[in-house]
Amino acid sequence: MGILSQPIGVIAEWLRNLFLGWGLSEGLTTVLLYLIGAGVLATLVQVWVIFLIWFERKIIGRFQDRLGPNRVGPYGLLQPFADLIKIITKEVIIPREADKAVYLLGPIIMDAGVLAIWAVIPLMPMVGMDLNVAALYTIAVGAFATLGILMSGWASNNKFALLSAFRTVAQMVSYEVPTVLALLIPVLLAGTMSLQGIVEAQHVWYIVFAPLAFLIYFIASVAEVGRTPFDLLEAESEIVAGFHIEYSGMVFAIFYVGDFLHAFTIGALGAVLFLGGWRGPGAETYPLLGLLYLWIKAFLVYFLVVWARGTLPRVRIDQMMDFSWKFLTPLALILLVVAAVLDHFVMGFGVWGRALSHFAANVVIAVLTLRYLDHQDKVRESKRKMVAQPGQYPVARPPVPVETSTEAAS
Amino acid sequence: MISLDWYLIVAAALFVIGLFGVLSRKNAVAILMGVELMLNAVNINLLAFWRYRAPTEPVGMAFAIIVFAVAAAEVAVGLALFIAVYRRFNSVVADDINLMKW
Amino acid sequence: MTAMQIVFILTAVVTLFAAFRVVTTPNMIHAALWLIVALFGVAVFYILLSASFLAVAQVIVYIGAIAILMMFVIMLTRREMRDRGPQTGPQWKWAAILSALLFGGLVWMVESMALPAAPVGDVPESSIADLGKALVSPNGFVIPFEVASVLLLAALIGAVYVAWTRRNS
Amino acid sequence: MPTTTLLWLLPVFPLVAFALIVLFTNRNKALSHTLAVGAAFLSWLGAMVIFVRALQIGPEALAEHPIDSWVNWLPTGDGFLKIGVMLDPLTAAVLFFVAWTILMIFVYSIGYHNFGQPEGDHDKKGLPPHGATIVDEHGHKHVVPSVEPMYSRFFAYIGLFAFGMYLLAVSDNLLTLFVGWEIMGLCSYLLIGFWFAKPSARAAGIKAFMTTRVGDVFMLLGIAYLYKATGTLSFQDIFKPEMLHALANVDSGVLGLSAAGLIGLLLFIGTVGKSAQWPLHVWLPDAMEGPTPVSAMIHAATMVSAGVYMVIRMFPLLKAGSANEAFLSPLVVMAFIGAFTALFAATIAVAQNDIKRVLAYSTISQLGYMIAALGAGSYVAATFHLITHAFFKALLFLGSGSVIHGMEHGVLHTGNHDVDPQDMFNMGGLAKKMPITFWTFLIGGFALSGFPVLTAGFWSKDEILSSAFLGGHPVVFWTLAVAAFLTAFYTMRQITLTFLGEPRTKEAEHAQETPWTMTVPLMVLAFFAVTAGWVGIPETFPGLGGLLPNWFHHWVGATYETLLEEAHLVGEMAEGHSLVPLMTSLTVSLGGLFLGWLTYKDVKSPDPATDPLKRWLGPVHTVLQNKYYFDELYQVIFIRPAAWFAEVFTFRWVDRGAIDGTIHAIARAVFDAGKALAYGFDLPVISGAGDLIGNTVRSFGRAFRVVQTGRVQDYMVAAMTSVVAFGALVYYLLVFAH
Repeated sequence: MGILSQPIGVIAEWLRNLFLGWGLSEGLTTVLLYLIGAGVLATLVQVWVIFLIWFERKIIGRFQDRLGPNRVGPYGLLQPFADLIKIITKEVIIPREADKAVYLLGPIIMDAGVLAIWAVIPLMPMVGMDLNVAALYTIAVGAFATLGILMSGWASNNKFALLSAFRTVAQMVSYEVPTVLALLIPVLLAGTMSLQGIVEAQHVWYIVFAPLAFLIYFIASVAEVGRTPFDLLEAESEIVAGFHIEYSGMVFAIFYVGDFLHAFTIGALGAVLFLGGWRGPGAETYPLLGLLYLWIKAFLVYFLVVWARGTLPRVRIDQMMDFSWKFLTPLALILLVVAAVLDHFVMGFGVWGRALSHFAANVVIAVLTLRYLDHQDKVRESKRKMVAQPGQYPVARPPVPVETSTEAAS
Repeated sequence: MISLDWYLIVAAALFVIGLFGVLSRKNAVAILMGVELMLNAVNINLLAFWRYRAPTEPVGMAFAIIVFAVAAAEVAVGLALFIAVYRRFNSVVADDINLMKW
Repeated sequence: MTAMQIVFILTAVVTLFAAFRVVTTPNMIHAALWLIVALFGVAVFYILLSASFLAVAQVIVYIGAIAILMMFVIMLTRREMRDRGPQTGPQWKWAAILSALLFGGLVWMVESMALPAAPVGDVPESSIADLGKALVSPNGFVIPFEVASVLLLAALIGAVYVAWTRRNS
Repeated sequence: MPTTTLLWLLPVFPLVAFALIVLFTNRNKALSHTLAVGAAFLSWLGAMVIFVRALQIGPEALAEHPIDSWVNWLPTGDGFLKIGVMLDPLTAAVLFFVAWTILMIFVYSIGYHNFGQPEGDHDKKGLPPHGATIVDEHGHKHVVPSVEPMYSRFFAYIGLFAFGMYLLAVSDNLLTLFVGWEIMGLCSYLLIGFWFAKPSARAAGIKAFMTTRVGDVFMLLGIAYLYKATGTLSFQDIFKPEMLHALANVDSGVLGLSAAGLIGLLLFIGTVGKSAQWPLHVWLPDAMEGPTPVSAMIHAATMVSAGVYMVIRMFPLLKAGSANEAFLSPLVVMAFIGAFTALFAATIAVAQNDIKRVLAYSTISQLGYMIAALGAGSYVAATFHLITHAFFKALLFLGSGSVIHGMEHGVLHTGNHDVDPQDMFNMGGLAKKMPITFWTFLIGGFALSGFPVLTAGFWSKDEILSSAFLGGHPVVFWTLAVAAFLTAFYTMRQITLTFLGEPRTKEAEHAQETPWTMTVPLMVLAFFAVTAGWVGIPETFPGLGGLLPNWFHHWVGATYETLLEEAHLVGEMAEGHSLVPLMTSLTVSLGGLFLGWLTYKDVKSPDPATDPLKRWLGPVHTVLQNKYYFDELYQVIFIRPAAWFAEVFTFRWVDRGAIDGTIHAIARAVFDAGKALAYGFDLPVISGAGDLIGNTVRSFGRAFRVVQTGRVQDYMVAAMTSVVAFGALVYYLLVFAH
């Protein structure tokens, strides 16, 4: 039982003995160990965000043909620390007429929701809480992020914040559906909901099995995080800064961290579900390698997120809703059904046979979808030529602000 | 070890609290919340009995899931109704919606 | 007093207190938040009953959907931030009496019944798989399952229709 | 196809045609007459097939076992009224001439109603066509006959008529027969009143309908009595020896008649109405108001023979009814009424100038012959004359129609519309103008007047005369002889006035031969008018006798021969063939013809006053011309009193005075009673009670309505309380009850 083969296990064992040596009871020890583990994990990932911030600013800078942070420290590596110090030293402003408790709870709950996802992510072999419903669990705790934003948006007693809160709710509730459906496909293929099990089942990465599912998962979760092109909840040009318009100082920092961390968490989850998690040469024997692999893969996905942010413009609210309900959800449903039926038949084909048949099915579906899409375009074009008048496009009613709802009613 | 009656009593408490809410609150949404509480109490009972009496059969869980579905449907329709009612009466206070009054 | 019991009692206290606040607090948003807490407590109860799947489902369905929708509606159906005045109707006394009576009766019933102190056995590893199979097996719960799905569909359509605003009217 | 099916189908085709025309093809003339004629043709085909099959079977076998088929129709208390068809020798013979005449009529109608001619200039529905003006290529205006405005309707009517006739012919029981009978009555009404815009036509239609109705009522009585007495209406059940005996031996208590006698008499009255016997003959001449000789001959030559057919059909019953030599026993009555009618009508016919009316009266008198023959007990002779007469009378009617058509053509040519194209004095010399019509008409006329040896009429008449003579009815015999003489006379008068000599009017000069659709039927019928007689030459006839077997006698005779023998109803018929009737008929026919020609050969003026007969007879002629003032007589005896009865007695006194008075009195009494009750009882007691209850309820409601607060939760509180209470109770019962 070497430190290399089971790093966490060794440390845990040592701590347990230490506590028992202090004469604490068995149950209490277990609870303590859980607490310590959770604390360590949470702290590490949040500290890791500091690097993420630098990374993202750098990448975006490059995308926009700038240098990005480059003054403080080598390559501006220390820039985030400077920002950190600045933001910590700022005053935490709580507006009058704000619902204080909720106002303060909001960011915490959001951050907690993001952190809670990390509880079930298998960092390396035999590590991580192996929950047998982990896949669902991630979605469940994802709801807390929504909740946090909603709370803060409402508690700020600010119309922009409230608008943003509404948008957030609409957006997240509607994008949870395709996320779950896409996420069900790896579960289906692996036959288990535990992420550890899913990782172990991926002798061939599931992105080969279900590229479309990965795509849907990616888009939907980007929308859930609320990053560009789906960042309607903090659309600067429309609702100044959205739900965190009133926040400042440390409290705002928590939002900030939560946001970045959520993005990276998506990367990690995507890596675990579709890119084989910690799998890689020699990962079983040297689990730390697995951690490394996972990190790299997570970074890949995270890079995609940043890339999208750097390139794509923001979508309109009605386009966003339509995209979820009229395109992603049906497509995900079709994929799920096809995968289930197909898997039933190709079970016996061996790993690669199975993978390739699924892949082929995905390709076919992709082609059909594209054909359908440009058919739709043609139809819309002809309509536009026919009658050129406003109201032709389905404009979803924007969420009714509190003040104007009375007029809407009367 | 926890015995079954603990769960039952907690469930009963949750249930009566929900009932009180249903019977006493003015706001329709609050009434709906009370209903949710009652449903959850029911679910606790179902699962407790399942756990203590027949853990090997999925009966209890199946029932609970059906209850979930019912609750979801109820909330969806209920809230939609409240929206409509609010458009009409400008209020969701149950007392204001008393057209059926003598 | 084992750890489990401690956890149970804590959860129970939190849950019931939250529930109590739900039905008493004058601020609807707070009520909704308290409701979330209560529901979360119930989810914890499910975990204690080693029904992890249902616990997660509880969180997704109730907290992720129902509670948030409720807050949504609450925000949509009010004019100012806080509700002035008491939120309980004049009939609250009756309600209280009735609830108290009912609670007493239930407790008395529970106590008067001979109930097992411990589960008859452990939940099998494959309980979730069993549940899944049972839900779709013809000699299981396929009929209720389908009925529930139809109910949900009907609710979906009904909700959309009811809340629809006819623009031209 | 089995014979029964054919029998069933015979009436169906025309009915279908009728329905189709009325419902759908009313607008399309060609389609309509195609349907009608097609249906008639199908029925004719079926009838012919049946006839041939009947020949193959042979009379005895057929008479012994008639082909019969029936279905239940109306459930009565213990049985069913049936609809059925039957084929026995009589039916076969009747079907033969019915089929031919009807087909001829249909074809003829096409031509007569000017199919293919232009629409009239100012023709109106309900009026005869007035002719249309057309301009030929030279620009000359011509007035030509115009097509009948109600062409399709006419074919629908005669289709219905054909249905009735076939139904009557094939029916196997009195009820079905009566149905067909009444349908034909309706048709005659419709056809006589076809041009309903003419008041005379309307009146004639009503007259015909009412008169025949008088007879029908009695007939219905007879049928009812028969049904009551025997419990059946089927001929085969009735014509069983034991049944006949039973009927013959029951005393009806009327005029000392047996049941059979009374029934027979009643049925015969029906015939009197239908076949226009005296005293119910008055409708037939007026029926000539009917649009065309076609409809005229429908109910003059064909329909009226239905009456005779019926009595022939019922002959065994009549015979049985006359078994006891009661005064007024049916046969006696028939013999005398028939003979009288024959003479009576003949005398009238002598003085008529309307070509159709002459034929009408001659029809009446010929029917009289048949009835008389029946009365004399020779139903075979009656049948024989029935058939031959049907042929040559149809021929004559169609011929007269052709003549009238030709005359109308002339009238249209000259445009002088006050010349009556039916008045024989306006004609003359048409033989050259319309030869086919002339020759066929001549054949028909000779047949009617019984021109010796050649024509059918001679044989049938001779048979009747001899049967009357040998049957020991000298009075009947001599009456018929005189009638025969008159028949020959007026027939020749008609022919002479119409065809011979010189045209007496410009119209006659411009008369024209009619289209083939009219002449072809004439020729066909002429053929039968000659040959139909040769099937019934008596063996005992000097010279010719035995050259041809007396097939007809053998055939029709077979129908009731065995039956009558079994029932011991064979009348005493002196055997042998006396020369007296033969000589008589020879003399009367030839003499009549010669005298007629002699009298009228040199009538020159179109003025009816120049009728030589008028000069000789004077006032008698006037009487004859006015038909013995029978119409006026009935006017005074029946119609006026009836009108008075209806107007004054029934309407004024009974209805207005008695009934209305009573009703008003009752009404007033009830009204007062009601008022009294209303104010004395209803308002204070009932309404009071009602108000009391209402008020009580309302006050209760007012007291308790506070419970309904309209707050959901109050209701919920109540509901939950009750639920809790109930649950507690249940729990208590479950746990502590045991």
